[in-house]
Amino acid sequence: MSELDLNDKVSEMLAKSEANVIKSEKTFIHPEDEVREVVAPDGSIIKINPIYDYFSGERPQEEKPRGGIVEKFLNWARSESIWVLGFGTGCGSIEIPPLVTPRFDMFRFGIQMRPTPRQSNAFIISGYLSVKTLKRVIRTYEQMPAPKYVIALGSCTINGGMYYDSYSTINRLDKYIPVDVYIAGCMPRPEALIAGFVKLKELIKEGKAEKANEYARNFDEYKANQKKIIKDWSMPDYNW
Amino acid sequence: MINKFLGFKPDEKLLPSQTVTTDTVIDLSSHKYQKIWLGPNHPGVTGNMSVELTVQGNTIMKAKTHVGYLHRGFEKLIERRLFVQGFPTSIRMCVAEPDTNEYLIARSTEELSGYADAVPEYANWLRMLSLEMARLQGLLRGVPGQGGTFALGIGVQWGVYLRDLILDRFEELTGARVYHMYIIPGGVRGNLPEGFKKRMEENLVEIDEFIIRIKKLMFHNSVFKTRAVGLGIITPDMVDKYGIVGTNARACGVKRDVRKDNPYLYYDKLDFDPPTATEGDVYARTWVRWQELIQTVDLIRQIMDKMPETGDIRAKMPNVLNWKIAKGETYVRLESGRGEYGMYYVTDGSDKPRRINLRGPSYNHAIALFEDMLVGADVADVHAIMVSVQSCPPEIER
Amino acid sequence: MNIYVKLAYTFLGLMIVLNWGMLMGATMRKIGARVAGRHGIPFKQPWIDLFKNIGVRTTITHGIMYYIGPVFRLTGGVGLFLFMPAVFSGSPYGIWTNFSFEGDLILILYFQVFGMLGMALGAGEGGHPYAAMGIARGLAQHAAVELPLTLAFLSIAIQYDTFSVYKIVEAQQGGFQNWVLFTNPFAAAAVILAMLGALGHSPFNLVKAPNEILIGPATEYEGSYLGFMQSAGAIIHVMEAMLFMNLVFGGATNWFELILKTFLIYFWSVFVGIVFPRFKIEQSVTWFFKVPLLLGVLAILMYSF
Amino acid sequence: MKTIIEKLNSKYNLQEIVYQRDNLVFAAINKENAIDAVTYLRDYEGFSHFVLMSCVDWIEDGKFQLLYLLNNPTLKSDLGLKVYIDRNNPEMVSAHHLWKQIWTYQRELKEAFGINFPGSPRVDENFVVEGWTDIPHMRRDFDTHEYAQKTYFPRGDRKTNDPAEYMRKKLYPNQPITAKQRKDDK
Repeated sequence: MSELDLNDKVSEMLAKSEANVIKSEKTFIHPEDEVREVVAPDGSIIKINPIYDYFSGERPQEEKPRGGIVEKFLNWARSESIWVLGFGTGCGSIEIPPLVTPRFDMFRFGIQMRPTPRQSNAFIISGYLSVKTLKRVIRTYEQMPAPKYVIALGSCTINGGMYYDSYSTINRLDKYIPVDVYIAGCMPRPEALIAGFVKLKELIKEGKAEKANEYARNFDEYKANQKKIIKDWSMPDYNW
Repeated sequence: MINKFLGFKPDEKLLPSQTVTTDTVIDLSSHKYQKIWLGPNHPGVTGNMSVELTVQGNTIMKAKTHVGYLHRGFEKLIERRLFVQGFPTSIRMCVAEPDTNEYLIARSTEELSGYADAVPEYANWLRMLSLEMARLQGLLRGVPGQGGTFALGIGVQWGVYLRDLILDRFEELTGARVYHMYIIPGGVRGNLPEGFKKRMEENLVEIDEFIIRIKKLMFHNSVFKTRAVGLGIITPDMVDKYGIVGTNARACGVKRDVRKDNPYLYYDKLDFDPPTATEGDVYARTWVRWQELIQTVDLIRQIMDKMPETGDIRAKMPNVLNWKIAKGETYVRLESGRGEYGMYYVTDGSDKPRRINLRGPSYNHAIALFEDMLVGADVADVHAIMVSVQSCPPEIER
Repeated sequence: MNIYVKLAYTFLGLMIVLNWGMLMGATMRKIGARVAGRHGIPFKQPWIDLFKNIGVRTTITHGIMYYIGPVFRLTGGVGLFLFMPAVFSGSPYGIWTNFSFEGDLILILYFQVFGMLGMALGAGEGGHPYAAMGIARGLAQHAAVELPLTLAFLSIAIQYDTFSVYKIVEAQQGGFQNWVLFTNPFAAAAVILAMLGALGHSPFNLVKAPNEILIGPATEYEGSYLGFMQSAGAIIHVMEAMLFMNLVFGGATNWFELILKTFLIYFWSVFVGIVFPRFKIEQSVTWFFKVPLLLGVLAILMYSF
Repeated sequence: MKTIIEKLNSKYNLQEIVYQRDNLVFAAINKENAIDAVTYLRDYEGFSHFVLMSCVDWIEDGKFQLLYLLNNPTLKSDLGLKVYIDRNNPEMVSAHHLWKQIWTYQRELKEAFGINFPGSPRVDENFVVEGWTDIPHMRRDFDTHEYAQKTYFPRGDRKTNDPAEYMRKKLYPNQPITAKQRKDDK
C-alpha cells in the first residue's frame, strides 16, 4: 500500500469518527479532562477537549466472521494461542502465579500472559469487581482487539457471591461486559481455571465465542448499565 | 565518574537540581514534567492498585498512591452479619495470608465474650502451626518475588512451586487451598490428618534446598546487588514517624516483632530470635526476609516437635446462632509476614459486631511511606520498592 | 548468475532464516521453561501466534508512522540479510552469499540501527508514554552497545584490511585456529560481551521490560502489526547471531553449520539472561563503557600499530 | 501503665477508663484535650508508635467515637484514647503533623463517615470509592443491602435464609418453638 493510499484511508477514518461521535452529558469531569486552553510553544493558543481530542469517539462496529475454511483455520489458531491480559482485578489473581509455574504450567496449552490490552485477547476477571475497577475493566476491555474473550472467575462475578449486599461490588458481570466462560467457586482451583480455558478453546473452535460482536450489537444497553453505576464517568463512551 | 576521571567540573548552577524532596514545587504547565500512571492494569503492580507519577525524565518528582480498586466494604458488611456469618466473609480481607484474619477474628470474639482462656492447648498449637504455614507460603512467594521485580523470574517459579506444596498441606489440614476458615472461635476446625508431620517434613527438606539455591541466585548475584543495594532506604528515625512495622522496621535495625513483644499463643515457648539488618535498603529487607524464611521453617519444625500428640481441638462455645456478646472493645494484634497486623473490634451487646477495623501494615507502608520513598527514585525502581515494602492492596482498602 | 535466480535464492534464504528464527525463539523459551521446571510452550507456538495475530479483526490507527514503524524494523532485518553472506561457498558470487559487496560491513552497521530507529518513529506516533520511555531507553542503550561493537568491528577490518564481510569470512577458513576468536582475542571478547546488549536479553532488556514499562515500544501495537514485528524480531535475532558468526566465529560453510553456530551464539545470551536480573539503563550504559569498551580500544590498538 | 493513666487523668480528666488487658487501656477524653494528650503521650511518655485511628458510629447516642490507639514500644503497652464528637456537626482537629500516616486515616474517615478534619492534606480527595453520591458509606444509617439491591442487578433466584430459622427446620423439623428460643430470636 502506498503512502498516498494510507493517507486517504486515515483521513477517511477520521472523517467517519467525527461524524459518529457520541454526544453524552457529563455530570462529573476530572479537572484534568476539562476543556481548557493551552499555550503552545510558539505562543499560539490551542483549545483542547481531552476526552474527545485524545481519544476516538467512534462506536464499535460489528465485524462479521469471514466464514469458510479461512475462518476455521483462524479459529483454530485463536484457540491455540490465547493471550491473557495480566490484570488481576480481584483476589482470584492469587491463583494466576500457580498457573504459570511448574505445577500447573498453562503455557503447554498455548496460553500466555501479555502485559498490554492491545496484545491480549482474553481477559480473566478474577473475582469481585468494585465499581472503581469496573470502570478500568471496561476501558481495558474496549481497548482489546476483537475477537476477545472474557473468563469470569469465582462466584462473585456470577451473583455477587459473598459480597452480594456490598455497596461497592457489582453482582452480575454479564450485565456490563459479555462473558464467555464462567468458572464457579471461591476460590476456583487452578485446575478449574485450566478446565475453563479448555472450554473456551472448544467454544472458539466451534466459532461460538463471538461476544465482541454481541457487545457491539447491544452497545447501548451495555453502556446504559455501565453508566448507571459509574457516576464518575469522565471518559469517552468507547475507548479505542 | 568519567567527569572525575577527566578532571572536568560542570557548572553546578546550570545543571538541573538533582536533589528532589517532597517539598519540591511542580508546575505542570512548564512542560518540564510528565504525568504517567502505573497501574492498575500493569503487570508490575502488586495486586490491584495504581501509582500516579509525576516524572522529569527518569526521576520521579511526586507520587500518589490510588487505592480502592479492591474495596468490598467488609467493615460495613460485617455489621449486618452474625458473628459466625461474619467469619467466612472477614477472612477474605487479605488474600496473601488469610489465616491471620481468622486468628484475629477468633481471638477478638473469644476475648470479648470471656472465652479467652477456654481454648484447649492442643488447638492453640494447631493455630500456631497454621499461622506459621501461612507465613511460610507468603515468604515463599515474597522472597523470590523481590528478585522477580528485577526480572529474575526463575526464583519465582521455584518459589511458587514450593508454595503449592504448602498449600497442599493446608488442603490436607483444612480442606481448602487458599481460604481455609480453620481457626474458629473456641479452637480449630479439624485435627491433624494421619501422617501429616511426615509429609510436612518432606516438604520442609525440599524448602531447605530451595533456601540455599535462592541465596546463590539472588544474594550472590552481582546484578541483583547493583540494583538493590542502596535502593529505597528506610532510616531508623522514619520507623516511628511513619508507623513502620515488621520486616521493614527490622531491616533498618529497629527490632520489633509482636511475637516477642506481646507474645500470643505459645510463641514464648519457642526458641527464636527475629533477624535484623542495619542498612534498611531493598537488599537488606530481602535479606531479612530470607533469614525469616529459614526461621519459619525452623519454627514449624519446633511446633511439630513441641506440640502434644493429641487433645481437644475445640472448647464448648455457646450456640452460634444466637450468640450475643456484651458491650466492649478490644484490639488484638499478631505478627504477619508483613508486620503488625491488628484488629479493633467493638461489640454492643447484640448478636452482630458493632465495628471492625483492620490495621494492616500496608496501610502505612503503601501510602504515606511509599509516596515519600518514591520521590527522587527512578521510574524503573517503582516496582521493586513497591514489592520491598510489601504492599498488599486488599488489606488497605478492605 | 541470473539476477532473478539470485533473488529467488535470497528469498528462499530469507524464508529459512525466518522459520529458523521462530523455531529458535521457541526453543530458547523452552530452555528457559526447563530451568524453571516447566514444559513450556509447544514448538509450533510462534507460528500459531503469527496466524492468530494476522486474524485479529480490529485495527486502530495512530497515523502513518505507526504503520511504517514495523516496516522499518522488518527492513532492518531483511537489509541485514540481503547484504551479508549467509553460507560461505568459496566464491564471492556463490548462491548463498546474497548481495554482499565490498564495504558491506559499513552498511550492516547502519542497518543494525535502522530497525531501532523505525521502531522509535512508530512507537512515538503511538503516543503511549511507556512506548516513548522504552524508546528513549532503547536508543541510549543501543548507543552504548554500538561503541564497543563498532570498535571491535573496526579492529577486525583493520586486521584483514577489508570492509567486506565475505573477505573476513574467507580469511577465517581452514580450521578454527584461524577464527577471529583466536587471532584477535580482544575484539572477540568485546563482541562477545557487547553481543549480550545487541541481542536484547536480560540483563540488558529494560527496553521491553514488562515489570517496569509494560513492553516498551510495542505497547500500542496489535494484530498484524505485532505479527509483522514478531517476524521481524525473529529475523533480526538470527541476523545478529549470523553477523557475529561471520565476523568472529569463522562463518558457516553449510546451512547446518549456520544453524548450529547461530543457535550457540543466541544461546549464550539466553544462558546469561536466565540467571541475571536486568540492569537499569544508566547501569547498563556504565557497564558497556567499562570492560567492553576497554577491550574494544585494546583491539584497535593491537592492530593499529 | 497505671501511673501513666493516673498522670494523664490528673492532667486531662479522663472518663470511662477500661483495663481491657494488662497492656491495653481504653479511656475517653474531651474533644478539646485530645490532640494535646496525644502529643503529650508521644513526646513525654514514649507512646511513639501510632497504631490505628478509627471511628465508631453510635447512632443511638448521636455521637461519633474517634479512637486514637497508641503503642509504647518500650513498655509494650497500648493506650486507646476515645473522643466523642457530635454526629450532626462532625469535625475534629487534625493531627496530621504528629505522624506521617495520619492524613491517610483522616482522608478515609472523611470519606467513610463524613468527619471533617480542617487542614489535613488531601482530605477531600476520594479514598476508596469513586464518584460516591450517597451518604457516607460507613455510617450506620446507610443500608448497604438496600443500596446493592437498588443499584446492581441481583440474581432473582438467590435465596437468603435466616440462619437460626433454617437450622432449626433442618435439624428439628417437628419440634415446636420454645419460649426461650423465641426470646433469643428477638
